[in-house]
Amino acid sequence: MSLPTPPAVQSDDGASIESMKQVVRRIKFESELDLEFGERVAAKAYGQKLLSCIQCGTCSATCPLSHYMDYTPRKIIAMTREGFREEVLNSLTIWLCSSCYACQVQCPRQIHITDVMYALKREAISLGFYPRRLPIPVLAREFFKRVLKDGRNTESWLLISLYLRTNPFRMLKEAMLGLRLFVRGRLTVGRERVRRRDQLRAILTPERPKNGGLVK
Amino acid sequence: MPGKQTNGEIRIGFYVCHCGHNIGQTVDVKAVAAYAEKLPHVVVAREYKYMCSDPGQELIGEDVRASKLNRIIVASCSPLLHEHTFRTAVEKAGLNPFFFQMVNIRENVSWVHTDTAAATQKANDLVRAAVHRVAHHVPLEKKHVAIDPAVLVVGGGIAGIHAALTLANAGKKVTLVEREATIGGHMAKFDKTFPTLDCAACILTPKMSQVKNHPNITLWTYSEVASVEGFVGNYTVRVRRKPRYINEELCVGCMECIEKCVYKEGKTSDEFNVGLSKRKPVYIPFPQATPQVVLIDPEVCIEFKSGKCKKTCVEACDRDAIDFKQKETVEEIRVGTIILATGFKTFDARRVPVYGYGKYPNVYTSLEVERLVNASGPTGGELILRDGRRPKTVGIIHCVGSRDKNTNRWCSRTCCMYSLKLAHLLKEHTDAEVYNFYIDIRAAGKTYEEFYDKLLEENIHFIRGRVAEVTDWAVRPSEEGRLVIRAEDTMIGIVRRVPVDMVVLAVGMEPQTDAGDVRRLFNISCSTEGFFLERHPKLAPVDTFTDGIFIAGACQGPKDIPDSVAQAGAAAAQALALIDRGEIELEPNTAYVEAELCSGCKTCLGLCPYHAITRNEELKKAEINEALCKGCGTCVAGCPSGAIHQHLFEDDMIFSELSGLLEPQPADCC
Amino acid sequence: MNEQQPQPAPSWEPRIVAFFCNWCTYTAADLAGVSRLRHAPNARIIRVMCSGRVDPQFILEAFARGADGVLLGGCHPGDCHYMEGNYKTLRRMELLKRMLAQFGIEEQRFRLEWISASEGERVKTVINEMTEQLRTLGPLALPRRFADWDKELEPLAHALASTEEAAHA
Amino acid sequence: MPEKPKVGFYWCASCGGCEESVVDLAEQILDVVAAVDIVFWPVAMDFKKSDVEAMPDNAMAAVFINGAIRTTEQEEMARLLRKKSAVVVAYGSCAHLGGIPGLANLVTRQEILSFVYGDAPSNQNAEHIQPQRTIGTNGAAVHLPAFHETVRTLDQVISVDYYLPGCPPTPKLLADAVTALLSGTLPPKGSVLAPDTALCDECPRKESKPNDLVLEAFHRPHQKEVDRDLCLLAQGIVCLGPATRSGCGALCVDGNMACTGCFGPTSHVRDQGAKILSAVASGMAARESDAIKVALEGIPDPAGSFYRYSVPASLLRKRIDH
Amino acid sequence: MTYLYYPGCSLRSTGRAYEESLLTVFRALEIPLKELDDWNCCGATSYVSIDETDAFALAARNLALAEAQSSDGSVQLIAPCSACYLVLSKTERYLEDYPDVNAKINAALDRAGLRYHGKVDVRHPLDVLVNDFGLEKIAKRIKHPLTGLEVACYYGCQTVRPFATYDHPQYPETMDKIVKVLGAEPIDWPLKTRCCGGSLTGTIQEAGLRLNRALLKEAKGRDADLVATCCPLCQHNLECYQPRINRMYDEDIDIPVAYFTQLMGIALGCDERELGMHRLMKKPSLKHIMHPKGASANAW
Repeated sequence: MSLPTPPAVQSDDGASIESMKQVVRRIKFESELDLEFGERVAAKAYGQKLLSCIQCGTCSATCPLSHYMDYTPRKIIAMTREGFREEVLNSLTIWLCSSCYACQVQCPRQIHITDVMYALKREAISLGFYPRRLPIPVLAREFFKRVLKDGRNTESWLLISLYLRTNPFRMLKEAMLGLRLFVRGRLTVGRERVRRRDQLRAILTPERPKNGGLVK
Repeated sequence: MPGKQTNGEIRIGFYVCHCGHNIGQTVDVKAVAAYAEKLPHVVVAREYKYMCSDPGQELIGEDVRASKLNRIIVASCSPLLHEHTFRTAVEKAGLNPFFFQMVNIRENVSWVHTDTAAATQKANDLVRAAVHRVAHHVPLEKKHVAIDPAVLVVGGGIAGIHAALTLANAGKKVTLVEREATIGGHMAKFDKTFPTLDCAACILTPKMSQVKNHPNITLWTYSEVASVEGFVGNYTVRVRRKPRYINEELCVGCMECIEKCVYKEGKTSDEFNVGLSKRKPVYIPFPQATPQVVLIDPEVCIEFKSGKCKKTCVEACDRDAIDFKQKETVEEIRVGTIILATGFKTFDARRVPVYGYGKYPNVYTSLEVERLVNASGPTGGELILRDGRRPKTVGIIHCVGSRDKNTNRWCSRTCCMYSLKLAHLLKEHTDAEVYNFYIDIRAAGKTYEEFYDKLLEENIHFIRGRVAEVTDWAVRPSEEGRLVIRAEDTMIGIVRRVPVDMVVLAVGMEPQTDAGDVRRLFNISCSTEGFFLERHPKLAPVDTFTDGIFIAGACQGPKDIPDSVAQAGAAAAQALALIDRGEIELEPNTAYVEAELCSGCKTCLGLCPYHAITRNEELKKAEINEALCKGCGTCVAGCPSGAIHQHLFEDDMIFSELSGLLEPQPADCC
Repeated sequence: MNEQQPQPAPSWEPRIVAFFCNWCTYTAADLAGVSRLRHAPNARIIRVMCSGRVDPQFILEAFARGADGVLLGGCHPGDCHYMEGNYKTLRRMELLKRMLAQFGIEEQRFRLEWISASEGERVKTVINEMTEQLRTLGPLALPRRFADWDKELEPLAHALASTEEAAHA
Repeated sequence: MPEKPKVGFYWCASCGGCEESVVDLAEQILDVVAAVDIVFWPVAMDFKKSDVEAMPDNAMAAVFINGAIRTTEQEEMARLLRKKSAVVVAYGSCAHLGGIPGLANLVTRQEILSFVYGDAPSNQNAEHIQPQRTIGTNGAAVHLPAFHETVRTLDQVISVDYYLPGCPPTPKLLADAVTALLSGTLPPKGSVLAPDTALCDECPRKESKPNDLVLEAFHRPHQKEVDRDLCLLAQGIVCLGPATRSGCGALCVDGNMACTGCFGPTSHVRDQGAKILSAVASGMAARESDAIKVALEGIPDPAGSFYRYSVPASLLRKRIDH
Repeated sequence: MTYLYYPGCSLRSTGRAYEESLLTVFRALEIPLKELDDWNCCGATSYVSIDETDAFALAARNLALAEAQSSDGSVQLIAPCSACYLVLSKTERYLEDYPDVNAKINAALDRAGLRYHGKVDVRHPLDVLVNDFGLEKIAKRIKHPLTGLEVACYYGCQTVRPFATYDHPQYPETMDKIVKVLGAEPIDWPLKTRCCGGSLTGTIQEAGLRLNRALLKEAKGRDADLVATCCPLCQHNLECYQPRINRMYDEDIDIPVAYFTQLMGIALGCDERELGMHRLMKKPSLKHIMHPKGASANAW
């Protein structure tokens, strides 16, 4: 797994001003691209609509988080379409997407942007492509395990295991809040479980496919 | 039945067309010809590059003479395109034109398939069907109908006006029907026109008065078409003329009555100023309205509501033109051709709530701004916002209700240019900072790009990014009390918040709300978007699928003024062509009854929408008036004893087409 | 019962007979052509002036002659070029569908579609869909079935024939 | 005196009504007997198959065969009689169109056997014994004719020269046919020996049918009080008259019964059921699919109603089984 | 008709007050609710980031159960939590729209002896209360109008986007209508559907807190007395992080955040405890309403 190449495009929030000081190569060779990437993602994200993007930027402007993203959603679509696979899968953008669907309902081409982001997240996870110690994929994983096990998710346990795996110090930070929730009976300690867990085990795919299928 | 008349032994001539590469590249034309040659009764089978060309047609003639052919089949494009061409060729060759059958292997085969084997197979099947069918063809008499030279033009916008004048100047009698109280349409509301910036009124009003005064034009405003009957050349149209409560002949438009109305102030929102001003119950749409006749709005006039008005207007009128008793009348006219120029409606900006129209007073539609900057507009051309302020910053949002699958997916073609125009006018009027938020600038017309240049040099801001929202949500002091436009500046790749005092929504063009009803009224088709559908997107842009009915202007699709005028001219020319030909040929595909088989069961009587079928009471059998029959064949399919037939679509023709089509092939034998 | 399913010949392709009305659906098919909307080559169009001309006999005949499916296309209700024709079609075909079911003909084999002159895309979709459905249904192949049904007549026919020969010998 | 022309009568899958109709000639039958020599009529007199086999080919001037063909025995006799007779007349709806027995083509042979010898409520056959082709009883073997999968019209088995329609044909039609036969004034072969217009032509209620009839709903005869004078379709009762050949004198309508189509279609119609379906449906009032469906509830068994006598003769012939 | 009720995980922990108040209100309005037996987690937004098929299958199990547990032709399944509502309705929609998804998922269900026939209607309480039950009927039962109370109705994202059909995805009004009926004053603000960051507050907290700050500031700026929510996560984010937001961006935000069902309960005169008011970090200043001195309408 090659390490991410430096972004070919400057990010919006000027976060990498530092990098301006040294000379960065700003050229992309077709040979570096994965030209089918776009179509493969489109296929995973319901319909070829992604390909009909006209780069109007509504998604970026609608997105409540775009100003924290290294690439605006519009750029992610453009780069996906054009095959900038590594930049896309390494981007923070896909992780910052909180699935609020604001972009999707306003997209003039009705692109399932949120589904695109999910498809990219899956791909990144299955390839271990995401930034180290980034808690989001870990949260996803923990959540996933828990549900696989109990069929339900007990938030307290979820958060605890999340912090343990990402940033134990956060635990202390959150302890106070945890306590306040606890006294109000909003943090349950008992585990909620589904009776017919056998059904769940039957339904869910036995072993995780290693590869989301977007990469050849 | 005449069906059995085969004029001797059946000798079929078959011709398959390459249509350049259009057919040849997908269908193995040679193979088709070879295949046809082996079919029963086929005497000659040829392939040719362009059958519709003169030599192609002559080919038929030569063979008919040389090989005594008495049936002709051409496999080429759609019969809707060239059936008439080839029938004429067959006729020239000395055969009855209806001893002809056409096979569509272009639109139905080569253009929609890729696999040559499959396409050729399909072509062969269709050819076989035609060979079986044509054997049952019989000679028929052509039907001709005369064209009434009078023309009806529906819609008094710039397109309707231009079409009416063109025809009238050619000496034809024209009736122009307009729904509103004045002609002029949208153009009359505009201030200036792009890219020349000459004032709309200055170029439009002369044409309006020409219409009013033209001896060949009958102008019926405040009127609507109620019903249309008949067919090409012979339409009977009923027009509903709504009461103005003013005698149109007497009124000279002095407007004294308006002056003297008991209402000192207007209280009703003024349609012409798109609600930006108020009018009185008695009013005239705008100063140069044509005809120069006032009208009374019974919804708000006290006399109509209570009957207790002082009627100061009546006193004021020295010509006794006011008539509260006036009733709606229905006039009937006969015309040969009809031109529809019913125009468009602007997109309702409320459908995109994120842009805050109807919520924030300083959000305007482009049409409102046209009135706002217009010297004869509600503010006398002074740019004063609803809240009384004058804008220092203006944001123009493009593509509102255009290029958006959530509202209208099409490009309205005019918004870019009028937005540029408004940007220029707004800067001119207020010296404000003007921002354009666009997706793409479409300045494809003659000298349009130059206009765009001019605007860039005027230092108007162009931000390439579709606006996500307009809010009064301030996150910086600089945004307090203003409207904030949020969009990504896609060229720079960063999201921007632009606070402005005024937002202009460049609303797109939509089909009229009642386009569907109008379409049914005139029996034409609409595209999926709801605009009237032309017969052919390139070759018949103003014809419809109903002979004698033409379309012009924005009712066919978004269009600017030059294009509308051009199309109106074209429509007029099409009508003239028909009128001057004097008559038109109709398909002789009418239905007829084989009397000895008819049991008089009456099943058919109720099936005919044209009342062409009657019952002969002494024979107690059905009879069809072929003059009234339009040839749909519903009665034929409905006749339970097979006593009704249809020329060109006889049962045995279709049965034989089926038998040919489905004849067992080596491929699918058991 | 012992009638075995006619096995599709290796080269088997569904055959669809499509009756299209001149004003809407046939025009739509032309539009599909002009717009180069590629689709399955399995439909054979027969043009009629109005869907109302389509006699239920035509549909039965099409099946009897070996069509695997029949598609009938007309103008949308209210848009008929002849004002009312498609309403008559709708009534006839609703009744015909019920009857076809009694004869064991799957409903996907007969389809009534309203396709306006502007809906070239729809022509493509409908023909593709129907082709696929028929592919999964397999051949209807009535002519072959008729032949199979008549196999039970062969023994006596042959017997008779042979006695004839015997007589002549 | 010259030898009288020989004629025969035979029945296949039929109810015997056709034979009755011959007897219904009443005293006229004496004229027939006087004019012709009946050499084969198993129902009435003792004839054997061997008698026919013994005849030279075309020995008979005409044979009147009624009933559809369902068994090998019927098939065999039909073929035999075809050989021995110059003219074959398909006599009655069953021979002509398949008739009531033809309705069996809407179910499979197996369904019939399982019901009749098994599931039928009245049935006393616990071990579901079904008829066999050959049964051995004390040494001797009895052979039964085979029961075909498909019911056929006569002309689906042998070539037929003329058709006498009806369930049963009226004595008048038979008399006319015989007269024509004797006087050698028969129409071209393949003809149906009855008028070529639909029943409405001779229907007493013809004029009572409104010119602009709209069918709001359909009723079956038992569901309503039927007016004796008003056109039955006008009363919402499905009457096949408009799609059925005339010649019966509108007997059923006289008996206040709707025509059920036993005379079959006129010569220009290939499929009687499809045609009456088309006629009836197009006259309906309903415009929307749902309303139409509701109205059609009134015709619960379209195939049975429109093909009462003609399933085997219809374009589809038989229910397809998958 | 009986509604099936799908609580979802959050309503059993952080969102308990939501469940308590919801059930109480439905009881007060006599709308029968039956909890979906043996429901499982909907998969929320994280699950689909790992495996989409599993995510759909997981949600589909609930739909299949609902179908099996209901006698009516169309099954009305109420999901109060935004995430659950979204995931369930999304699954429902995709099973309908995409045959391939449908095939895969039903195959998965089949392994557990389940099947889904597409009969379930996933409903949000807002939708049910306004469009099924009706505002008039609610109005009739109001005992203590919340007169003068200025409420910022906050819908969050997933109750109205993108599959909800009962209201506009950017400018919904259903909750505002209810609040009006309760006698309170819904303030008009542009952020009612702007995302609260969801789980970001637990992961990339900076981003999450900024979003909540914007929302709370705006609500406060428009003089709202409290924020009403219809989602456990929104409620949690908006309420619990106020101190931290104040610390980090030195603001002084101190605004109660309650579930709209709690407000309804109060107006309907339900018991404070049964509405889980005690679980809120900061109680709305409604004491005089909650302990009516006589049930006079304007007890202020």
